[in-house]
Amino acid sequence: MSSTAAPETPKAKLTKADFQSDQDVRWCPGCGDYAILSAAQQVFAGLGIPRQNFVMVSGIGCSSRFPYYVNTYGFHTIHGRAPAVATGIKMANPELQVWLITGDGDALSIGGNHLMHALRRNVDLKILLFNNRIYGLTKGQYSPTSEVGKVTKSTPFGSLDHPVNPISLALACEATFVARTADIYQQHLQETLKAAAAHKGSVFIEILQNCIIFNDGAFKDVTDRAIRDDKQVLLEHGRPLIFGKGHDKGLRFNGLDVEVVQLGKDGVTEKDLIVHDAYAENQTLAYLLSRVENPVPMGLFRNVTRPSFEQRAHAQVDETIKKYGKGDLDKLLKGKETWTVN
Amino acid sequence: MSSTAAPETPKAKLTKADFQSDQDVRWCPGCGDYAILSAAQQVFAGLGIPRQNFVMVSGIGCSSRFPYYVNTYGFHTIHGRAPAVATGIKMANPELQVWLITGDGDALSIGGNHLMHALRRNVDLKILLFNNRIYGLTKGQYSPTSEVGKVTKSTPFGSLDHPVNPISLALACEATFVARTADIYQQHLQETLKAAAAHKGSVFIEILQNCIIFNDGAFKDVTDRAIRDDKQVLLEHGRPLIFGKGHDKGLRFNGLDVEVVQLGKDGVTEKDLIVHDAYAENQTLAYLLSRVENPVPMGLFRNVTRPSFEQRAHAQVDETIKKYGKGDLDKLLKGKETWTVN
Amino acid sequence: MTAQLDRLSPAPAKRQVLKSVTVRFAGDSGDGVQITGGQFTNTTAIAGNDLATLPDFPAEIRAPAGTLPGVSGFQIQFSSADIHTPGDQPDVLVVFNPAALKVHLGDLAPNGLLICDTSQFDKAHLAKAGYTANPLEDGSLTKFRLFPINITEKTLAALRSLESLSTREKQRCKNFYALGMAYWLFNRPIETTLRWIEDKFKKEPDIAEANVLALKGGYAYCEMTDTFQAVAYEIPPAPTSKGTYRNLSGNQALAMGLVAASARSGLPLFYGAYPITPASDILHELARHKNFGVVTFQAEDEIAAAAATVGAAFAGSLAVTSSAGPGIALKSEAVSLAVMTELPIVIVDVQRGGPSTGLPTKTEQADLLFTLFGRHGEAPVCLLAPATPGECFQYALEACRIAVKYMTPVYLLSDGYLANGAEPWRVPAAAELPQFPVKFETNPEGFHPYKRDPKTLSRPWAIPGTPGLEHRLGGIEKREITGNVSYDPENHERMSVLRRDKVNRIAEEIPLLEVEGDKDAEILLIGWGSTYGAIRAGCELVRARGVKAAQVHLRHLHPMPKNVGALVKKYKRVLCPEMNLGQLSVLLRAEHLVDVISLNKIQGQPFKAREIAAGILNALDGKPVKQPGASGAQGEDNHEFDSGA
Amino acid sequence: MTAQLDRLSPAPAKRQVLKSVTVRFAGDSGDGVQITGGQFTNTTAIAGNDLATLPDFPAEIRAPAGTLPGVSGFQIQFSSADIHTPGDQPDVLVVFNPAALKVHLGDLAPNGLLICDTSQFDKAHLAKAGYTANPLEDGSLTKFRLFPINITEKTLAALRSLESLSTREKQRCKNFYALGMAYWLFNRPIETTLRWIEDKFKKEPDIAEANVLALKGGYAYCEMTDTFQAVAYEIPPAPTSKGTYRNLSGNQALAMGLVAASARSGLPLFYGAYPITPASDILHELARHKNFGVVTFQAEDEIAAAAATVGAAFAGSLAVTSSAGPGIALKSEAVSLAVMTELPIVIVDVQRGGPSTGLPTKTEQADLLFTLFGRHGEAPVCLLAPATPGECFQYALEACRIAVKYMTPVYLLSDGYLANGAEPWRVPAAAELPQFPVKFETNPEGFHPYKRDPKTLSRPWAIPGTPGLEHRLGGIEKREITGNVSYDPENHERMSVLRRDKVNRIAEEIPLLEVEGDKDAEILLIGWGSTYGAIRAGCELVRARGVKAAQVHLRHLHPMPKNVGALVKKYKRVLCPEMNLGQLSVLLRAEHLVDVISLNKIQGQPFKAREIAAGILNALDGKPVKQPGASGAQGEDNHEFDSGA
Ligand SMILES: Cc1ncc(C[n+]2csc(CCOP(=O)(O)OP(=O)(O)O)c2C)c(N)n1
Ligand SMILES: Cc1ncc(C[n+]2csc(CCOP(=O)(O)OP(=O)(O)O)c2C)c(N)n1
Ligand code: SF4
Ligand code: SF4
Ligand SMILES: [Mg+2]
Ligand SMILES: [Mg+2]
Repeated sequence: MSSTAAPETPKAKLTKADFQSDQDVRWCPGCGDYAILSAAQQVFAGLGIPRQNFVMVSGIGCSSRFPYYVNTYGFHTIHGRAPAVATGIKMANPELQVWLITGDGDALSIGGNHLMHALRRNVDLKILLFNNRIYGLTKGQYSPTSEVGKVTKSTPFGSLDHPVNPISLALACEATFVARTADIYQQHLQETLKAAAAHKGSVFIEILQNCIIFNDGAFKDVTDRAIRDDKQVLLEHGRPLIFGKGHDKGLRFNGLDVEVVQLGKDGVTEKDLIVHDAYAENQTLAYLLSRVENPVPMGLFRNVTRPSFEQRAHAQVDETIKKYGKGDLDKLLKGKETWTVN
Repeated sequence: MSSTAAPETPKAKLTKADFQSDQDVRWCPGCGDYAILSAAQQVFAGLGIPRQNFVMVSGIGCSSRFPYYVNTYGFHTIHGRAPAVATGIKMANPELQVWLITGDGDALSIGGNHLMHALRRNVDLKILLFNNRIYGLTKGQYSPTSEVGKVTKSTPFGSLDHPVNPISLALACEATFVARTADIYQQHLQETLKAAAAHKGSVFIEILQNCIIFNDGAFKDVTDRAIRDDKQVLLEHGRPLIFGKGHDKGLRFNGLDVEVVQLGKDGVTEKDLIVHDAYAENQTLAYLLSRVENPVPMGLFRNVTRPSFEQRAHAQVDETIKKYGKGDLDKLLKGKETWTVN
Repeated sequence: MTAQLDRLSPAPAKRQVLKSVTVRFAGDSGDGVQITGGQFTNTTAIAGNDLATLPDFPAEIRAPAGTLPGVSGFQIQFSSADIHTPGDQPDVLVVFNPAALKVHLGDLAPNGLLICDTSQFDKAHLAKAGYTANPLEDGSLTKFRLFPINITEKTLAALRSLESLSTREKQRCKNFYALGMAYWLFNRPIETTLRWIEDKFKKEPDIAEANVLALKGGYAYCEMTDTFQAVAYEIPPAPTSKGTYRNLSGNQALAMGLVAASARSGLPLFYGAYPITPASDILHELARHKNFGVVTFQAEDEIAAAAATVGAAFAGSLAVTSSAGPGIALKSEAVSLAVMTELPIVIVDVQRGGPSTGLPTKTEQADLLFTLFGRHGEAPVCLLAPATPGECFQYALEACRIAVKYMTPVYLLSDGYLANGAEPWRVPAAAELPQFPVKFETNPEGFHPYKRDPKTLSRPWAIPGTPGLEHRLGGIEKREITGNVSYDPENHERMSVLRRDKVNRIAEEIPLLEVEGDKDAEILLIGWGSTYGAIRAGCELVRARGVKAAQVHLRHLHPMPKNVGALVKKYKRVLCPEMNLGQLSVLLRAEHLVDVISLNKIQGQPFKAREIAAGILNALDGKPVKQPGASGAQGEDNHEFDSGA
Repeated sequence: MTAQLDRLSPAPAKRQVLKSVTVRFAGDSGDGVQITGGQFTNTTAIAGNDLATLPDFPAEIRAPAGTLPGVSGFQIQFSSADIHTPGDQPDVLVVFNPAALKVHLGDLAPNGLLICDTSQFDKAHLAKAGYTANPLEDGSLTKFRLFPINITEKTLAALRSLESLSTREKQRCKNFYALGMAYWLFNRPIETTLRWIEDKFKKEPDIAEANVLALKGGYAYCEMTDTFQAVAYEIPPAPTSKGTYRNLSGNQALAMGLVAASARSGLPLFYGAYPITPASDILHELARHKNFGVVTFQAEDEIAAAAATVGAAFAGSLAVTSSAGPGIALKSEAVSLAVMTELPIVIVDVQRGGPSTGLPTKTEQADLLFTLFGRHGEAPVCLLAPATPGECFQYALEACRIAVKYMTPVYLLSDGYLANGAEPWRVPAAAELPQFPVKFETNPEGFHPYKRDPKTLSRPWAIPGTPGLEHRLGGIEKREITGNVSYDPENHERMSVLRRDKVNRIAEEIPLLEVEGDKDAEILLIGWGSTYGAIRAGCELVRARGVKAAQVHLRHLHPMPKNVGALVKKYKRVLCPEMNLGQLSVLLRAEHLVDVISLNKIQGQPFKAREIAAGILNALDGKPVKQPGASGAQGEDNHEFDSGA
């Protein structure tokens, strides 16, 4: 309702360079954040949305420096509160494309509650969680996604907390779009971001991101070129869950468990495999897959539609105006009972 | 380590009255909280734990007045932060029996993040969430468990937020003990509290509770005597999921969905039904059941063991002492490099 | 000024004319006392009296029936002259049970009128209230004019014809029976309440009828009963300036002020809040006005409410958040972000008793230094405080105006007393209200997010969606003009000073303080917020004794009007009454090096006029002013003011 | 006092003896500058000099290599006499790249020693630093004694024999090469660093060897190169009192102070925190000392950290939490709960540049009024602030002692400068430290949770697990003695006053302020926190000009020592230097009505001695003291102090 965006037609064709700001990028050389930034800028250029309608919102952390590097509107807010700030922005002006960049500490430690509520409300925010399983900016303490026993500055004898699974959590928070990708998968990353842009409602994407300084190789058991085909499985709607270097392995139900099977062995064929359904209203399959750790599922866990929060909020304003007429300030000031002194 | 509890043997037999404090109970007449208080006092008396080792911790809300009425140690803290305060208490003295009383607003709105982290850490707290799907103490605003479209003081045109499912959320937070019961089920309530007391680690119990003033009858579609048998199903480990007035209905898998079937009809027998497994490491069944809304599952969704947080923390202290010897203050003060002036 | 009923000789036929009277209703929280009080207030307002009210209710929804903590009270003073407080002590007390008598009797004026519903003066209820004997019978009430009446029974009698209702439902109408009695005593028309009942119970015609019958029953009972002829009063309307009036509480006024600010600025209102006593009603009120384009957001907590408000401000809304103590504490970090990013937000703090959960339903003024200084780093903000319920409207508007003009957070300090207290309010025409249309920056030519207006030092408000003005804000120190991240030492100092000076510039346009009271006063009283009325009434009390006192009242607490210094230096004595342990006085003393004397009360209750008056006399005598427990210096409350003074 | 090297005539054979010298290392954040500085400091400390250090690093982990924001610096002053600051300006500057030269050259003393690693003075790097010409060649450095040396190349040469390492790994040893050079210049032994390398790189013997070779290489290079004979110095040990010494940073000291407090009170230490610069290192340090029974808890956020700390206090731990600005803001509500429940907690605030995210790695003192007043309601707390890194130990202990004795929250205000700055510290024997064994309440006889000790006004600490003392605490106002929930007006006032008075009682036992400096001074300087050294050095500077100045320094900020009032009233002028916009001065002015003059600096950097000295002279001249931007009153920094003064 309050969009002041001039209804200009966007520049014939925006390029990636249009989305690069004049600020020097200040991440460590080799940090996975660079690749994500680059993918996002590439995708933004292709969306056909005018630059001025983008807003990058972030909390605090290495990852949260992101907005400075994107030549759109941006807000580097405070630690953990980006979902709340972004909700305010989106409610104030539903026409904006609001992207939220956050880290595993920012989103899941201090900001867990705001994340939960943004997701369940289905505010139309595209949330990118850069999961490096460590606190980067504060120089290496364990995070809520760090594995038990993690030795860090704050846990010299190993951490004790059971990690949280961001995908399971997002699903339990009733998120409508849930996906996982990784910094080094440029193409998949870009596809995922494109799908995110197309989704109306909360988007939650966990991006596995390497922190070369404080947690180097956190995902190498999954994403290293040499092994990745055997260590991960791509989730694509309507496709059977096949993986492996030779496309020879698959996932099959075993009751409510999932088991890895060898295609061709013991008569197992593609037809025995789980066929992914990202559009199912019932989120059990997505949740079940979120619990699978070997192979690690990558891709789209869930994608369903539900009216977005800011849409509903403004619809409510519109309906009220329709029903009661546009507010009349004089009438409001008078209220129901008055008396007059002459 | 710092338990100062005198190692007395507990009084031969404590009674419910021993757990009643001298404070007048200040809930509205007819509030569901009375029944829960009574059940808890009854159960506490039977646990064989000395009264002084109990600590009731709560946040703010009608439900959170609970500690004042229990004649043990108690702490009525601040809104939403009870899980954090309780974690501090339990870490300081692992021998205490810490019970946490909270409401749907206290636990899931302002306190959602602390709840999440207490659960994933598996701090040995017995968390009782009084879910009345409303803010009672502040006189009736909608809560995170209120249904969409709820008309309340703060939402005269209906609420917009998709509610959160406390059981799904607790499971996604890696909780080790998850159950649901209701204020009016004295016996089941007491059994559930007893099981909770026996569990070492985080306990999460959602208690459906009627707020007679601001949300009367919120659960009558489920718990009313006339219909309850057909509207809910009891989860018991190792037992098939049968329900219905005539014990004639059951739950059966339909792929990853759950469907209600009529026993005896179309050849359906008990053997076709889901057999509940609360002890499974894999939480998919529990999660799937948490999504079922008709009938509403009551009882124990999940009960597994994992070392509790405070146990691990103190074990780490003990191991360090074993390995490096008890800390020597003089040595610490000196550090590695010193020089001496004579 | 309060009146003492005992001064009036009884005269059965004709009503006694009084200048003003203070009435208090009290009963169990379930007895509908607040409704009774509210109705009496509306009717009295419409009758044209000046009035002020003081609701006082427990923090529990419903504490155990019949107990002392469960007692709910409502006091109103109304008058044919200007009044400023809800009255120091009731002249009339209406109680529905022994607990209410116990709690409130001590306040009743000597020879005051005491109407007791006797229905609960049985053993069990007396015991619950801590009575060992029945005070109605043990002669302990002879100082008062007691009317023991079984109101509950009489209510049932009046409703005998209604068969569809249970006895319990009928008993619940007793408050309207009592209200009817009160209307007769003070010769008020019952029509306003009849209309209200009709509207309120539209969907429950049985209940509506019952309440109507009860109301009329109570009225008729007094009319027909001889004993009441002696206590039939008349309080003529107060002469007020022309205009249309309504009755208004502070929270209502504040909510309307925000809607008005939205209309007069042309900005949509975004209101982000989390429920908390005594601020929730503002959210409730605003949520009803969505047809004014108001977007309300009940956030998951106060941090989210404040953060969303900052976001909405960035995106171009008139962005407001509110809470009380515990929630205001949680907003601090987000407000600090608004300071750094220089975004306009208004933070409403409806102060209540603290610290911690404190006294949630009671009033206090102890958040002044907290809101002024309660952020890390040098984080200057603007602070405003209305002095009366009606002013909550005006200063809500003003807070919004300043916020958007100076691109700064503004705290608006209300309190529990203003929030729930009501007074007659002259309804302004919308067109009379200040207008401040906001122009967002749109010109990319030479645009820099931190280039300032040389006069206000304000930076441009350039909102997302505007082509060519893309820029990034954030909480890290910003470089002057460009707004880029900067760790440069001199830049940090410059920006710190600019942020301070910008807020100080507001002083250039705020009205100078006007002195009320005696020109040649020996003493100046300086206050802020809801103490205004009590201070004014206190000054009037001492004036009646020949003491010359003057008063100034701060609505702008930071920055302050420019003449504060000159004023506090001008008078021999300066006395600063506050419902805290001395906070404004810290600011005045530090800034002006004047020995401002504190007069403190921190009881969850507003000052009484006589307490102010006593403070004035003590200060003038050079005696220690009563300050709670200031060890050694415990001033005596050695000046007696009875309510007839 | 800083020395100017140019005053010394070169003497090739024998080392010139200097009283004190200031050295600064600067390079890219990846260049290991902080390690170099730390090693140089340790070695220097062990050599027996007095010293003070100032690390200065960027907020980013690693800003883009070669850029200005990526520059990291480390300054140390060391001396054969007592010194109090890390030096106003470096006499020796060692830079590793053009950006470091650009950032730091302006500070170098005239004719100072400038050692440049030339390896990165190529076009690309020069451009990154904003140089259009090469300063090594354009004659712009003639004011200094320039030593352009390709340190990187020489390092590679020194490591030629090591085949297992890559060129890049070898290049990373250049900081040790430079350190070796510095050791030679000031005649320091290299053994301490050799030991450190051994220990640090236990698991990477290749790296250890490389660093050793580099260190020795740098040392040998100077020894064998003629040009350096002219700049060979000797700074004899400082005469200090007997004892064993170590080098210590404020954060280390603070952590050790907490462990010591645990040992000396007999209470287990619970430390709940959430990482934040510059406080995290305290958590890191404490997490290593679990064998002292320390339980550390990295919470999900600062609210949880504070709340858990309150819980741990309830359960009988010595309970401490810490953070910096943004996190301290979040703790406010939980601290308020501790005020109401009168539980002992210590809140460590390592202050940094604000507001909002501000300048995370820079120092500031702007949280004084924030921590004193930053809670809703009247919520009194105790405030302490150490003045030097070493005092962080002592006041950590003292904070714990006061907290448990008075059952009150205590804020301990450190800052970024104290936290990371280091100084020699005389190691006390554990047995010398104050002991304060805590006795929990155990006697049910007459027990009431809010029955107070008449002397301290403290309530009993009765912890869960104790039979017979079961009781309930909470944030709602408590009834005196019983601690039951109470909404009683008078009780609230009594409790508010008791809470205030209890904290004020602490003043009964804190030491009076002692005046340092001239007995018959014309001016008194009053400061707090980390400005101590600069104020002292500033006083010495003016004293050298014949000005009589005295100094007092507050470690107890609330309550203050009892003689503060008498002292500030005694001197003709009182000057209050603070790294904020004037906060202590607000308190002093309000309390004592004395016209305290503020001297402010808010640049994320500590005061220089000369800035204090200039302030003193201006104040005495009656000229406006330089205050950042105080419009109109912008005092001139019109007194020049060169470092030789
Ligand atoms: C209120 C508050 N608490 C703590 C901090 C310090 N802090 C900044 S970023 C961060 C964690 C960063 O971790 P993550 O979110 O995983 O981001 P990363 O740096 O790994 O990208 C912390 C603890 C802060 N800035 N504000
Ligand atoms: C920081 C803070 N914010 C808000 C409040 C006001 N408040 C008290 S209880 C409550 C919600 C209570 O709802 P719930 O947790 O569901 O408990 P119930 O009363 O329904 O048992 C709120 C908003 C508060 N006391 N403190
Ligand atoms: S510390 Fe880690 S996450 Fe941060 S910029 Fe460096 S590599 Fe990236
Ligand atoms: S308001 Fe509701 S929840 Fe609160 S005490 Fe009354 S009935 Fe119970
Ligand atoms: Mg991270
Ligand atoms: Mg509730």
